Amino acid sequence: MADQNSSLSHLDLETPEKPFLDANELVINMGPQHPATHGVLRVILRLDGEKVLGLECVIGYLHRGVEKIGEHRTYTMFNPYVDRMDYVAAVSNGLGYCETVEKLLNVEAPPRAQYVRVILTELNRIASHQLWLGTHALDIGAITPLFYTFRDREEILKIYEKYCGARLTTHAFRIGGLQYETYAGFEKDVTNFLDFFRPKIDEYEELLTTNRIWVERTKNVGNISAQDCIALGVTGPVLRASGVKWDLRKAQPYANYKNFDFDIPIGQNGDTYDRYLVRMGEMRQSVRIVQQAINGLPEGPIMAKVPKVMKPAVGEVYHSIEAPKGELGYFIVSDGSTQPYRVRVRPPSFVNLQALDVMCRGQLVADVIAVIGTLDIVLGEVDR
Amino acid sequence: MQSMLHITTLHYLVLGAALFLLGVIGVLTRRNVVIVLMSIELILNAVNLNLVAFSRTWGGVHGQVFAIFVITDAAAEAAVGLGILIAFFRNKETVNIDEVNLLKW
Amino acid sequence: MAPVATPFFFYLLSGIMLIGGILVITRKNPVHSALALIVTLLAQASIYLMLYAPFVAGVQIILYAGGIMVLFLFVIMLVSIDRSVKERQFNSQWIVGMIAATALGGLFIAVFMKGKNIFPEHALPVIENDNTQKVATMLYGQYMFAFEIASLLLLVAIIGAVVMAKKRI
Amino acid sequence: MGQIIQYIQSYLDSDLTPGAAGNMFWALVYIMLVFVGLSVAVIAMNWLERKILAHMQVRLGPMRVGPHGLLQPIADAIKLLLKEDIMPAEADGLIFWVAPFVVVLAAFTVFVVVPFGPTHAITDMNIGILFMLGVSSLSVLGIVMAGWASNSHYPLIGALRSSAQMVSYEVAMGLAVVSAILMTSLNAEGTGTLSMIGIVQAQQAQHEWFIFKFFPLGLIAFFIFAVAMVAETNRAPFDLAEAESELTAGFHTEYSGFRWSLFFLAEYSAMIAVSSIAVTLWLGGWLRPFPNLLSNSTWDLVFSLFPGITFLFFAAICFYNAARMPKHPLFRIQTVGLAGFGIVLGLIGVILFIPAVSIRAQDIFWFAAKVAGFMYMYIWYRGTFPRYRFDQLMQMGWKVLLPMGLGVLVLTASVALLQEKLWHP
Repeated sequence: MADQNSSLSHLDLETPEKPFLDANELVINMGPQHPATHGVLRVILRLDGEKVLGLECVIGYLHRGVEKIGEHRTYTMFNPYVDRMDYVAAVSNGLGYCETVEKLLNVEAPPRAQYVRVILTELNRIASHQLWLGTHALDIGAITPLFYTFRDREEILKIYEKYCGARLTTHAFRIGGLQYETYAGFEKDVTNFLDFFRPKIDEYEELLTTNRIWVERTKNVGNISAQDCIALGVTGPVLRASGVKWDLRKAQPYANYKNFDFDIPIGQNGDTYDRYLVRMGEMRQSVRIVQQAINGLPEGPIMAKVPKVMKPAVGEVYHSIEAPKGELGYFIVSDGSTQPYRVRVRPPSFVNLQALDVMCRGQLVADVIAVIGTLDIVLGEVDR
Repeated sequence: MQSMLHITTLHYLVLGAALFLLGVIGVLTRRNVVIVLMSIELILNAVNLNLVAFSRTWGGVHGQVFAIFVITDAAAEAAVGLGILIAFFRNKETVNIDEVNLLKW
Repeated sequence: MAPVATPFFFYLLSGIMLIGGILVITRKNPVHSALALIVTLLAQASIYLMLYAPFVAGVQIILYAGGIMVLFLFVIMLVSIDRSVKERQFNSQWIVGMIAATALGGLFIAVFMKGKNIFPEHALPVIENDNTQKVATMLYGQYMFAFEIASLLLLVAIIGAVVMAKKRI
Repeated sequence: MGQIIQYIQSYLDSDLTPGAAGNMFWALVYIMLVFVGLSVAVIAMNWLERKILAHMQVRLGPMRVGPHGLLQPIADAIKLLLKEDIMPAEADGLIFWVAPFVVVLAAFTVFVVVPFGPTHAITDMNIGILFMLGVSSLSVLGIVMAGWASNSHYPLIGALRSSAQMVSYEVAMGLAVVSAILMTSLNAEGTGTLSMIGIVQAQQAQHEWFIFKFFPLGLIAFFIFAVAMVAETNRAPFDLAEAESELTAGFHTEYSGFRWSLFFLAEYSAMIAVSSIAVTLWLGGWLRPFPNLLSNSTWDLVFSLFPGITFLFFAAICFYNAARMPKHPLFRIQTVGLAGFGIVLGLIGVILFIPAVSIRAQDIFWFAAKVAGFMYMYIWYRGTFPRYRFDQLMQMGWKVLLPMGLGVLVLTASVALLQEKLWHP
């Protein structure tokens, strides 16, 4: 039931005075220990029977003070910490951080490093979407896709392991480029994976896209309009599924993305089914990008000239990239010392989670599960 | 003793009468509407028992057919009674039959 | 399938029924009452079997124990019973009620004493195997009109229950 | 010894079920046999479900306890029995304690009338199918009791959901059953039957399984029943009551250890029970396939070999896998165990080839084989389908299956009347 904290909430989520039937209102606490809240999200639901009247997210159960830690580490030392935010898309986090500091230092990574970054980041996007697909389907009750996606995600993790030794929190990039040259056979491994993976997307789609129950469970569930998305600052596949063609890789190209030819899949209705289709489309586009990058992988150095002790000039910088979950931005203030004065992260999951209330009002309890799944949140990133 | 061991129609009738009395006591003395409704079910069941026992005595199935009708009635009665109960509870927030003292609210 | 050990089972089942009935009208918690009533109904279904009325027994189990009592339990769960359990359970005219019931009981005893000889000593033999067919013939033949009226009654009850229980129509 | 065999044979060759014959001793033996068989079936089902589901999901499933995880169900049972039996402090003790037993009793009692063969049933009730439907509907009470007595939100919602679901789908189920019962009355006397054995005998007499009767009416009725029976047993894709991602575990959230295992036992035996109803009503119960097409005595002989061949096939699988076991001393016990299991299965298979045995066992074999087919469907559904939402589930029950059931019932009755009046005046 609602506790003292929730009396602060705008929803007035106290235990209803009247018992169950007369008011027909029920306040239910979902999480933090709940199988479908993707970690330690706590949702307080106010229900009319099974209909959701409103909900309130209680977050912070996984707060580790990543931003504060950043103020006490040098720029290089802070790099591995960002991997721990969105741990299913650690490479994207690293890319965002490295690019931001590079912007602060006014250096640019050499082309080969850029290409390898694109390959690893897009592979990471695929891995993140696979994990999302598996868990989302599991929430809706289809247990089999989870195992299929994990089987295929394993291949990506193997490439990471071969490249940098770690599978999940990779710390793959360094400020100014890459620490490691690609291993022998990297291109072959990636190409093999792409050939292996293309039919697998069709396999996932075969399991779900035309499945009657899946369509019934996801069509017109958790609708959100483009206006609401923009007003709430929602980004990523959720925004694109509402029909807004906004992708930072196209809108403000970073890391060589302007050299690649790819489409931005968008939806129309902004419902759970469209978000599913958009993410499936993004996986196909990622495969295209990786294929182009691997074909055009240039030779050359992998590290720009970066001072051993980084002391960026006094100033501030904001840089954002298109992470698998949306716009991942870093705002770093430098006071000229070796440590940032302030690091602020704009995590896509945190901002997207704000839309949960809008998307769930008037829907049923079972839809809340579907919507939490479709938002693709990672609590490590929400709480930081 | 012999009459105890030889089960006749009268045995069933006495059982039915006892159940009927229990139901009547429940209806007349309890305050909780749900239990009053259940007591009515007891009364209907006592009647059913008699009907089936008579049907056994005279070797026909008329009594059984009537028992089925009574069960139908009981279903209708339970549905309507519980519907009224829910409406009542929603307005008065109680299930006490003493407080049903208005014909309209 | 002839009933075996009739007296034993009769007394066992009637004991269960009476105890169940007493529990129904004395328990504070309506859920306990409902469960006692279910036990009573199931025992009564067994007594129907002893009376060569298997179809009625089946209907009793499906409709009463499986249908009506689930409805009761459902409603008890919906209305909050916390308060009513703590309150006084018997109403103020319980003495009058008991007296009336006793009088009724006396009437029953008098009637039974007077009329117990009109029943035949032994029940007529019946063939159990075509019981269902016989009930069906009767229900859809002689009592067709009553059957239709019963179905109409059910329809009215459904509509009435929905109208009354619905919050906003 | 000879006398004992003769004595047993006199029972085996009786043309009445023990209940109908009033033979208490033999009825008790049957009850024990059904109980043991059911327990073995539930254990086997547990293992099979995990293995089959695992292979559908590109994983191996239990592999550690015993060869290919064969002993896993037993290990699980021991674990469950040793677990602490927790009761929530605010729970209603008596009802919390009784609820699992109600569910188990309801699930097991229905097997009293399940006909495994023309005489292989505990008893043959005049109202067999009515009894089965009625008693299996009693398990709702246990579920409601469990959910209410736990005194907690998730179990209560789970109980409300599952009772609403079971009561709703019972209607569609009943209509489908009625249309099958209607088909039993298409004989010279024009009288149908509710007895389970009578229903199968009617299919035998009409030389047609009811699933193919009045094609496609029988098929549609069967389909309605097949959907409703999944909903009735609270299995995927209708497992809302236990929807793990929504209600953690539904009505048995607060249960642990032994009592939880009772719910588990009840779920699986209820699955077997409703499958047996479907098999009896539409798939010809114990009758072997193709009774008309391949009907001469040679085919009778061929079909009587099936039970033995099946067991030999299982034995062959065991031997094949034993041969594939790693040749490492650590695996020796497992290899020997698997081979031993294969030998036992093979011996059963060989015994089933003896004509005297196979004649009596093939009824049971065909019945079990058909039920096993349904069990596989259950697992398949679980591996394939997402879960329905509650309103969709109710819509499906009331707006799709119920009208379909009514339509099939009316059509079946009309066709039967027409057949009687026009074609056989």
